[in-house]
Amino acid sequence: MTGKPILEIDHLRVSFRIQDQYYAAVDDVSLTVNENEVVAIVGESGCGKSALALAVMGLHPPQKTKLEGSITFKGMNLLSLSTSQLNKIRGKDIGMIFQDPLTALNPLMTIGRQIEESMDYHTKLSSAEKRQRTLELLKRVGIPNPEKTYHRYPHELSGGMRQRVVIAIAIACEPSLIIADEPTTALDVTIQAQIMGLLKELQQQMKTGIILITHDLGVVAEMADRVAVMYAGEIVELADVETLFHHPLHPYTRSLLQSIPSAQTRKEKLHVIQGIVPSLQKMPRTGCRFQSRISWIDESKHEPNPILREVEPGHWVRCTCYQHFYFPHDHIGDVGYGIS
Amino acid sequence: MAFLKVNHLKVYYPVRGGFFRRIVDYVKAVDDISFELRQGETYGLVGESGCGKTTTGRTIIGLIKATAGEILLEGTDLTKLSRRQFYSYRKDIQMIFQDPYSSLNPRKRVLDIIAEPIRNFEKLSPQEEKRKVQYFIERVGLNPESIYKYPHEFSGGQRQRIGIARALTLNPKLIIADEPVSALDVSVQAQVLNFMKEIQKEFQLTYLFISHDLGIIRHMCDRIGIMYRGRFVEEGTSEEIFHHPQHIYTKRLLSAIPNADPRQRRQQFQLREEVEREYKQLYHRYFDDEGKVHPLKKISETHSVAIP
Amino acid sequence: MLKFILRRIMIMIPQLFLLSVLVFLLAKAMPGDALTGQLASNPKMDAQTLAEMKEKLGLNDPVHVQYMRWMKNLLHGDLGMSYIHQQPVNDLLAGRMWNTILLSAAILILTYMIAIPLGIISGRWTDSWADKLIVGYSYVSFATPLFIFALIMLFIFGFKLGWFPTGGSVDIQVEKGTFAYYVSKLNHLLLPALSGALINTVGTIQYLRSEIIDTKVKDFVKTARAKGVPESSIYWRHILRNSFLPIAAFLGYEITGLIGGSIFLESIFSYPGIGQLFLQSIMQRDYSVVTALVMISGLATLIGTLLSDIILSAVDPRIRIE
Amino acid sequence: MKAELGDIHAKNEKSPSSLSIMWRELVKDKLALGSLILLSLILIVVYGASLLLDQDEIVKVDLLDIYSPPSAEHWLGTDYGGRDIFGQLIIGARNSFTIGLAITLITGLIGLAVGLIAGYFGGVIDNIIMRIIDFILVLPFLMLVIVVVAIVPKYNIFTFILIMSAFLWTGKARLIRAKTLAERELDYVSASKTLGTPDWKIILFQILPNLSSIIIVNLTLNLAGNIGIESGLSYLGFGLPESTPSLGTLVSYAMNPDVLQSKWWVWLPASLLILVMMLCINFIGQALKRAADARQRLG
Amino acid sequence: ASNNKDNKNKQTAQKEDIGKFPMTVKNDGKIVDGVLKYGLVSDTPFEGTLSYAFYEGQPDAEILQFFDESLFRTNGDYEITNDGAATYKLSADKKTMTIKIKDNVKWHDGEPVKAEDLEYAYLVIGNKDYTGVRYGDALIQDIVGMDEYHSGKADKISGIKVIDDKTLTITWKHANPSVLTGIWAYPLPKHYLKDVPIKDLAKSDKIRKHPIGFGPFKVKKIVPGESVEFVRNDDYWAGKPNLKGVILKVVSPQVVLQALKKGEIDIAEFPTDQYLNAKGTKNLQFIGKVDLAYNYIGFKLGHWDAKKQENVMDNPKFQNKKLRQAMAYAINNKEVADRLYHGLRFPATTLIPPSFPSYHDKNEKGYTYDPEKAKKLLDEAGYKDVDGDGFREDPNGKKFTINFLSMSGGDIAEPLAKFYMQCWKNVGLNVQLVDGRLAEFNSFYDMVEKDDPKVDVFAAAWYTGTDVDPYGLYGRNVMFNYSRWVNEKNDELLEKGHSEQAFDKEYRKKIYNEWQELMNEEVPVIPTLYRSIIYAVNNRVKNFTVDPSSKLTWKDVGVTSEQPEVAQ
Ligand SMILES: Nc1ncnc2c1ncn2[C@@H]1O[C@H](COP(=O)(O)OP(=O)(O)OP(=O)(O)O)[C@@H](O)[C@H]1O
Ligand SMILES: Nc1ncnc2c1ncn2[C@@H]1O[C@H](COP(=O)(O)OP(=O)(O)OP(=O)(O)O)[C@@H](O)[C@H]1O
Ligand SMILES: [Mg+2]
Ligand SMILES: [Mg+2]
Ligand code: NI
Repeated sequence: MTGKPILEIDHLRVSFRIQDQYYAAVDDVSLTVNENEVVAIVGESGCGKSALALAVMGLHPPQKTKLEGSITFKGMNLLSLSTSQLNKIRGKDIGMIFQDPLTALNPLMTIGRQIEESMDYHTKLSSAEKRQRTLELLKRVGIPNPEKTYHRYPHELSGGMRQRVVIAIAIACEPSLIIADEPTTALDVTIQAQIMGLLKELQQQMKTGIILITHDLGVVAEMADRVAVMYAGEIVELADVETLFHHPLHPYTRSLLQSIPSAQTRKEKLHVIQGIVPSLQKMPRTGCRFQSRISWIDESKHEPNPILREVEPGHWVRCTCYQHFYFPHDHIGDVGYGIS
Repeated sequence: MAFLKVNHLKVYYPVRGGFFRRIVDYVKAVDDISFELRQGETYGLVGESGCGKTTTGRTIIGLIKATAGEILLEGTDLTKLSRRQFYSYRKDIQMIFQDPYSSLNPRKRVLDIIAEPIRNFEKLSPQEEKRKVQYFIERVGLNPESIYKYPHEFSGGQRQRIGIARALTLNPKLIIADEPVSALDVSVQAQVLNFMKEIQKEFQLTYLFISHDLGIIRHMCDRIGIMYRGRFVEEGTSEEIFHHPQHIYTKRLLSAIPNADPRQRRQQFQLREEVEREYKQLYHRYFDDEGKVHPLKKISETHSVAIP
Repeated sequence: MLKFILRRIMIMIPQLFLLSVLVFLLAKAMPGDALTGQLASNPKMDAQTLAEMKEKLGLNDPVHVQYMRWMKNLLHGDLGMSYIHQQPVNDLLAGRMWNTILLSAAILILTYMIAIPLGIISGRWTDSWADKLIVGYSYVSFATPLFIFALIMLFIFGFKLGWFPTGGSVDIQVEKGTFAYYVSKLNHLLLPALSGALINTVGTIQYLRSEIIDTKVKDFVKTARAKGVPESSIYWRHILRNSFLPIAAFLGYEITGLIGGSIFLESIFSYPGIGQLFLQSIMQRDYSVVTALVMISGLATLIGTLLSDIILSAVDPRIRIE
Repeated sequence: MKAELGDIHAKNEKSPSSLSIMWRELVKDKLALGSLILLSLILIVVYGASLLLDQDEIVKVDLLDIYSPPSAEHWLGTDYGGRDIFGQLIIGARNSFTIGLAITLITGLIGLAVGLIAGYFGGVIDNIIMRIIDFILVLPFLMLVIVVVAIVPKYNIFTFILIMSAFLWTGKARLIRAKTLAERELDYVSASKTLGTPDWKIILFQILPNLSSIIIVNLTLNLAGNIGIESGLSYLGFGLPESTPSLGTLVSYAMNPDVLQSKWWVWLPASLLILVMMLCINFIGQALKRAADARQRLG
Repeated sequence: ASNNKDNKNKQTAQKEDIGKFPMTVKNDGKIVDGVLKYGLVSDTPFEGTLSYAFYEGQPDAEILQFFDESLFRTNGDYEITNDGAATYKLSADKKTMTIKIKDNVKWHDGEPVKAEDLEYAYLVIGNKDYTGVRYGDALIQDIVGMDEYHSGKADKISGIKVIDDKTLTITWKHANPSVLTGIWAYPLPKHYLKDVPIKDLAKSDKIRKHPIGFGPFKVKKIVPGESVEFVRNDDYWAGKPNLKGVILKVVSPQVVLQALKKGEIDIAEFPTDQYLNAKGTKNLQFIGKVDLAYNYIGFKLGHWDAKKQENVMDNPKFQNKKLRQAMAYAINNKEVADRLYHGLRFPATTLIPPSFPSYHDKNEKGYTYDPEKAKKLLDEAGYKDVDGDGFREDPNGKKFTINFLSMSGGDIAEPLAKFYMQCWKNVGLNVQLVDGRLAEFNSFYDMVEKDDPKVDVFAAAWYTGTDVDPYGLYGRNVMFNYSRWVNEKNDELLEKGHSEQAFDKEYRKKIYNEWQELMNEEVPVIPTLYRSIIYAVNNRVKNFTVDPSSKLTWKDVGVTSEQPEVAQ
């Protein structure tokens, strides 16, 4: 079903400069996205999902960020390209969908112009053709009255409409890879469902690869082919979607799945993950980063330098602690004192 | 007897315009809703964005003036009270806010934040006050030492608990929780939800729980009201709503919830399409000519639906 | 749109009315009148004639009578007579106002011509040496009083280098309406306008700079980058247009500032305009001119703010004027 | 999943002791720290020396000593009245700084009160206040100041401060109103309301502390502008009386072309002093601004 | 310290003497046909009321001199002569003057200047619709029938008779020698202006945009407020002017020197305070003379009774002559003149300035600085420091504070006022500024005119005009007698000064000497400084003069090269 790899992220490290020191927000991440494949990245806020996505797009401010490793897209290392070379790829071969559809659109430009803009630089179409194509795109993402919407401004559209426009921008040049950073988080459930349907449909039509960033496991379950779970800048587990949901291994993945209330089943109590994600500067750089949050597991059960291991074909897990992990009886045991 | 009864509540926001910035129209944020809460239960209010959930909550607690209708708290109509009279009812209703960041004043120590209502309503010596604050802070599972800290030194979940502690100091009977966890990370969200359930028992609280996340609503609520454009489309027990939804809008809402089982993906998509088709087809049966919802009709002791 | 403008004008009326009362009372509260100290420069005068003239000018009437009379004339578009100039204020202003409008417009244009590139450079390449230079310049000119700067400019460019004429608004020897006439007018305008603009521009530069720094990190800029839009177009199409909005919004108040600044420039460059006229009229208690000028500059500000709003609504689709 | 990210921001954005953050930011920025030290030095010298100097002695006319260039007796020479420039510079700096500070504080205070009330209560009150402010903004400032100065009989530092303040508070009121409007929407204000806290307490003890950093920044930057504020009026002849030396008066001596060209000691020191003080205050203000705005912070 | 100061005394003493200034430019070159550029030094634009009957500001007068003039020329005493465009003859009783306009005197439009034009000027000024200020002139009001005409009872002035086209007579109620200096002899072109109602004259284009006169130059173009272009009037009655034309433009005092140095202007009245700096500029000559003005310090001795139209001397504070004299002795005008004005002003000795050479009493020495004498006089008058605070108390032992009102404006105002106060302090008088500051022009005159009780002593200046008669400033019935001093002897002398008898110059001189002596004895006002007026003139200019007795006029002024000289 999925084809050859289009994006290969290899030992990527993204570090931000804070007070003259660099701190890695994405630490040694390797990930491959194949043609026609949806790879989901999940994890708590601040674990580095967006940082990863922006690194692929080359959107980090160069003065403040250090990028190490390599990102190979169709044989080119994106990290070594100049901005103008990148500009030939961005928007054309890689499209991006941002989380907040209001702020992601220029308030002073008509919808039509914003969609056409990427064609300006990547195609040689005449303006009439561009307009034609834009109207098609608008129709394709399910906007009821494309002609009218073409001349509208972002603030005149509802959230769901705006997100459709953002998607239309991303697919304007039929990219082979789409990066969607939390595309539905700002939306209502019903609209979220529509957008997900739309994305899925487009993806199947165009056979693109998608990196889908989200924290909503429901969305992951519905959309993804493979899932990478990130914690504190690292991928802690990588597996195809069914394996991940039905045989999760890493303690973090398992805890996450346990802590979500679901509309389908009803539990008396939810599982709670102790503590909080350490901030970038306070993050331990050696040892298992999840260690502090499963304190009831003996320290010796963690690897000193945990690596991502393929435990089954296609199923990768970091650290050995998963073999020893169990849920404690007292679920609210976390309500401990102190702040980490 | 109902503990809180909302009767034909209407809240309209004026829309100004025209030559002299006169009121030319109203946004009917809440347009004639009635429901009641019983002592000790959790009542869920669900609906899409902008349907009037927050407005309802804030009107009950008195932050927004009702345009019409009554809000009866144990028989007293809160909308008819003067500011002064309302003051004494303040204690009975408290609120947990959506955003744990903006709902705690960043410039105040936890002690001052939690003591604020105590200072307003009781005259306590500083020692007593501190003891009381410490009691509550321990009750919400925080270190008593932390009363000298500032909000930014806490995580989102902890902050939300500070907010809850503040609400609890007045011994309220009703707590309105407006999306109390939607700003929180999944893992932290669980903490707060568990905790809310726990204190409900302990303090005999009644919750009006507002959320758009049906998973959470299902987890928390005994009874649920579904809102659409300022009106109720359906009201019933959790069981009824989730398993026997009657209104087409409810069905649509439920079908939109992503299924956390990847194996069910296909079915879920199909179901959604079906419901969508049905929604389009039957739209006119469920909504009147102006696209408004019909008045609620009881179809069982606990279950009402807005059908003509 | 028309309705909006009408509404704004309706709001302006009470404001102007209030302004008129205020300025009238203030004018009357000033010690002395147009005839005070007459004799110091005119040795042939006697008390009766003086009293007679006062009576003729209506200076002996109660204030409210004077106000009503003034107001009545004002409503007929008559700003009264200037005692000092022995000329209707309308005629007097007709000549002077044009000069000041020209000067202000030139300053405004130059201000933006200077501020926009500098602001852009400074905002785009923050912390570069160019930015530091521009920020430095803006601090220095912030601290330099306009009149000193204008004098220095006049000495350097007018006298030392002789690039510009040193006073007046036009060369008397050129024939009105000819091409040379307009060139001469422009030539006389340039130095005062430049002096004004170089000082005036600071606020705009700083504003633009911080706006650009703010806009630079907005999400839609990221979107544009993700579309593969080249850096230069990102600035022109996305960042700048958004950054200009607050500047447009300040246009109205800018105008008040210009009128204030013209007082200095006009007297240094002997450029007959209303700023200088104002000063002179205050000194000589030429009330009708003082009140007229205050009213006019109030009106100008009001129109300026109205203009701001209209421009803003034209540029910013989020602000709709119905 | 915004919580923890927000947490980190929040930590920086609204720390309890904005003062300590401001201080940290100041110390970190070498330029600002240098400015602070320099400014303090200047102020100590100026205020210290002005206690020792006898103002009457300084403004005493000495016709034997007109326009003498700097010498041992007159460090910075004398002006056309034979008055010591150095002494005038010190006293002038003190006066100008005091004026700037007083205007800044008064306008700050009025702006704060009006802005808070308008912003917090909104509605009709806000409407009325905003109309008044709009009106004042429309007034031709310089023109009216000139008219008012001409009217006031006893014109001295005090009246000058009052007159200027009467016009200049509006900008601050607008700023604070806007900030208050934004702050009012935050839930902690709603929380306080639901907890039965009276409005005035909410304004003073809840909202005000949160505006403190922006107020401090604004006032600092304003102070810089207000120091030279009387120089323009002095030029027009509506500044302070000469018996009250000020930097603006000294600078405006430069309008005499002879002084401008060949008697630099009269006006240049004052101009430089204004410039230096403004720069110092500006640099400090910029650092404070960074402290108040997490995004621009140096670290 | 005084030693020290003496040293510096030498350093900075750069004293000028206006008496040594040439009054006429020196230039031996040959006149070429050129255009002169005249700088009108003013920091405001000129008003442009270009008519002698209507103008008010000094700038307008400077413009008027090029294209219009009086029918009479004057001598060194500013008395009319028969060299001008008209000749005059006085009747035996000195009450009627017959004026005969020369035949070749023509308005710029070619119409001859007629007797009715002069009559018309009087008819305009006397008219009740007239908007200007000239009617205040006592000589105009004194014309027979003027009152009737002014109040509208008559439609002609009976005292003015047009004899023929070129001749008219004017009859006054009183014989007054001032007619010789003060007669109004500026005709208005009746044929040109008569269609404009008098009340609209001042604002009409005929006066503001296209004024005509009969002077040496015609107005070609006016840029309102800033410049005027004149061209030669070939038909000028006194002959063809030397200059092809004149360009007049407003120059602000701040840049006048630069403009002169650069040759942008040829002539300008030069601000005296910049003279030191300008002195020695290669391309310029400076000429100057004593101005028709003096500065004084006045004592408020009473108030003006507006009903009775007379001064009442009822303020006891300064009635003691010795106190006034002491205050006059206490001030060091020499120092002020030398230091602040570099000699371009000099100590005044009497109330008639030396610019009236025939009437100024050179023997009267006035009050020279003598603090010891001042102290002695004060002691004598009973003003003694009884409580030892360094200030004298009044004879009753009460605190004695003098409130001094001084006008702001110009650089020097403040140190000047301060200096006077210091001088008085030196003799033990406690002098305070009214309101603690200098008063702005309007407040100053407002207080002085209304006899504000806050004011005890004030420093002011009078511009005398060309008429020597001091009645208008010191008479019993004139409001401008600001000190409100009245004295029988004074009344008598002033009356005699402008009586028929005073047509005898010697007699008049004697009377005015007596008056000057009286005023110095009584000191209702202390004359402080005489002023001078200087012009900066480019080297290429020839025949320009400020000498009132010179026969040179604008007709004679010429340039000796096409372009002005430029300072390196
Ligand atoms: N420009 C930056 N400078 C410094 N630190 C940054 C920057 N951008 C992100 N970070 C930090 O890097 C870490 C990863 O951030 P990132 O935005 O990738 O998280 P995320 O997983 O996308 O979270 P969210 O779900 O909230 O979007 C966070 O700790 C964040 O604070
Ligand atoms: N202050 C206000 N003025 C005018 N209209 C308002 C105001 N507040 C809310 N509204 C409008 O009232 C309606 C209901 O708003 P409300 O905030 O109650 O919805 P909600 O259900 O809480 O939505 P969300 O899920 O987005 O919080 C919306 O259409 C909103 O635009
Ligand atoms: Mg993110
Ligand atoms: Mg809400
Ligand atoms: Ni581990």
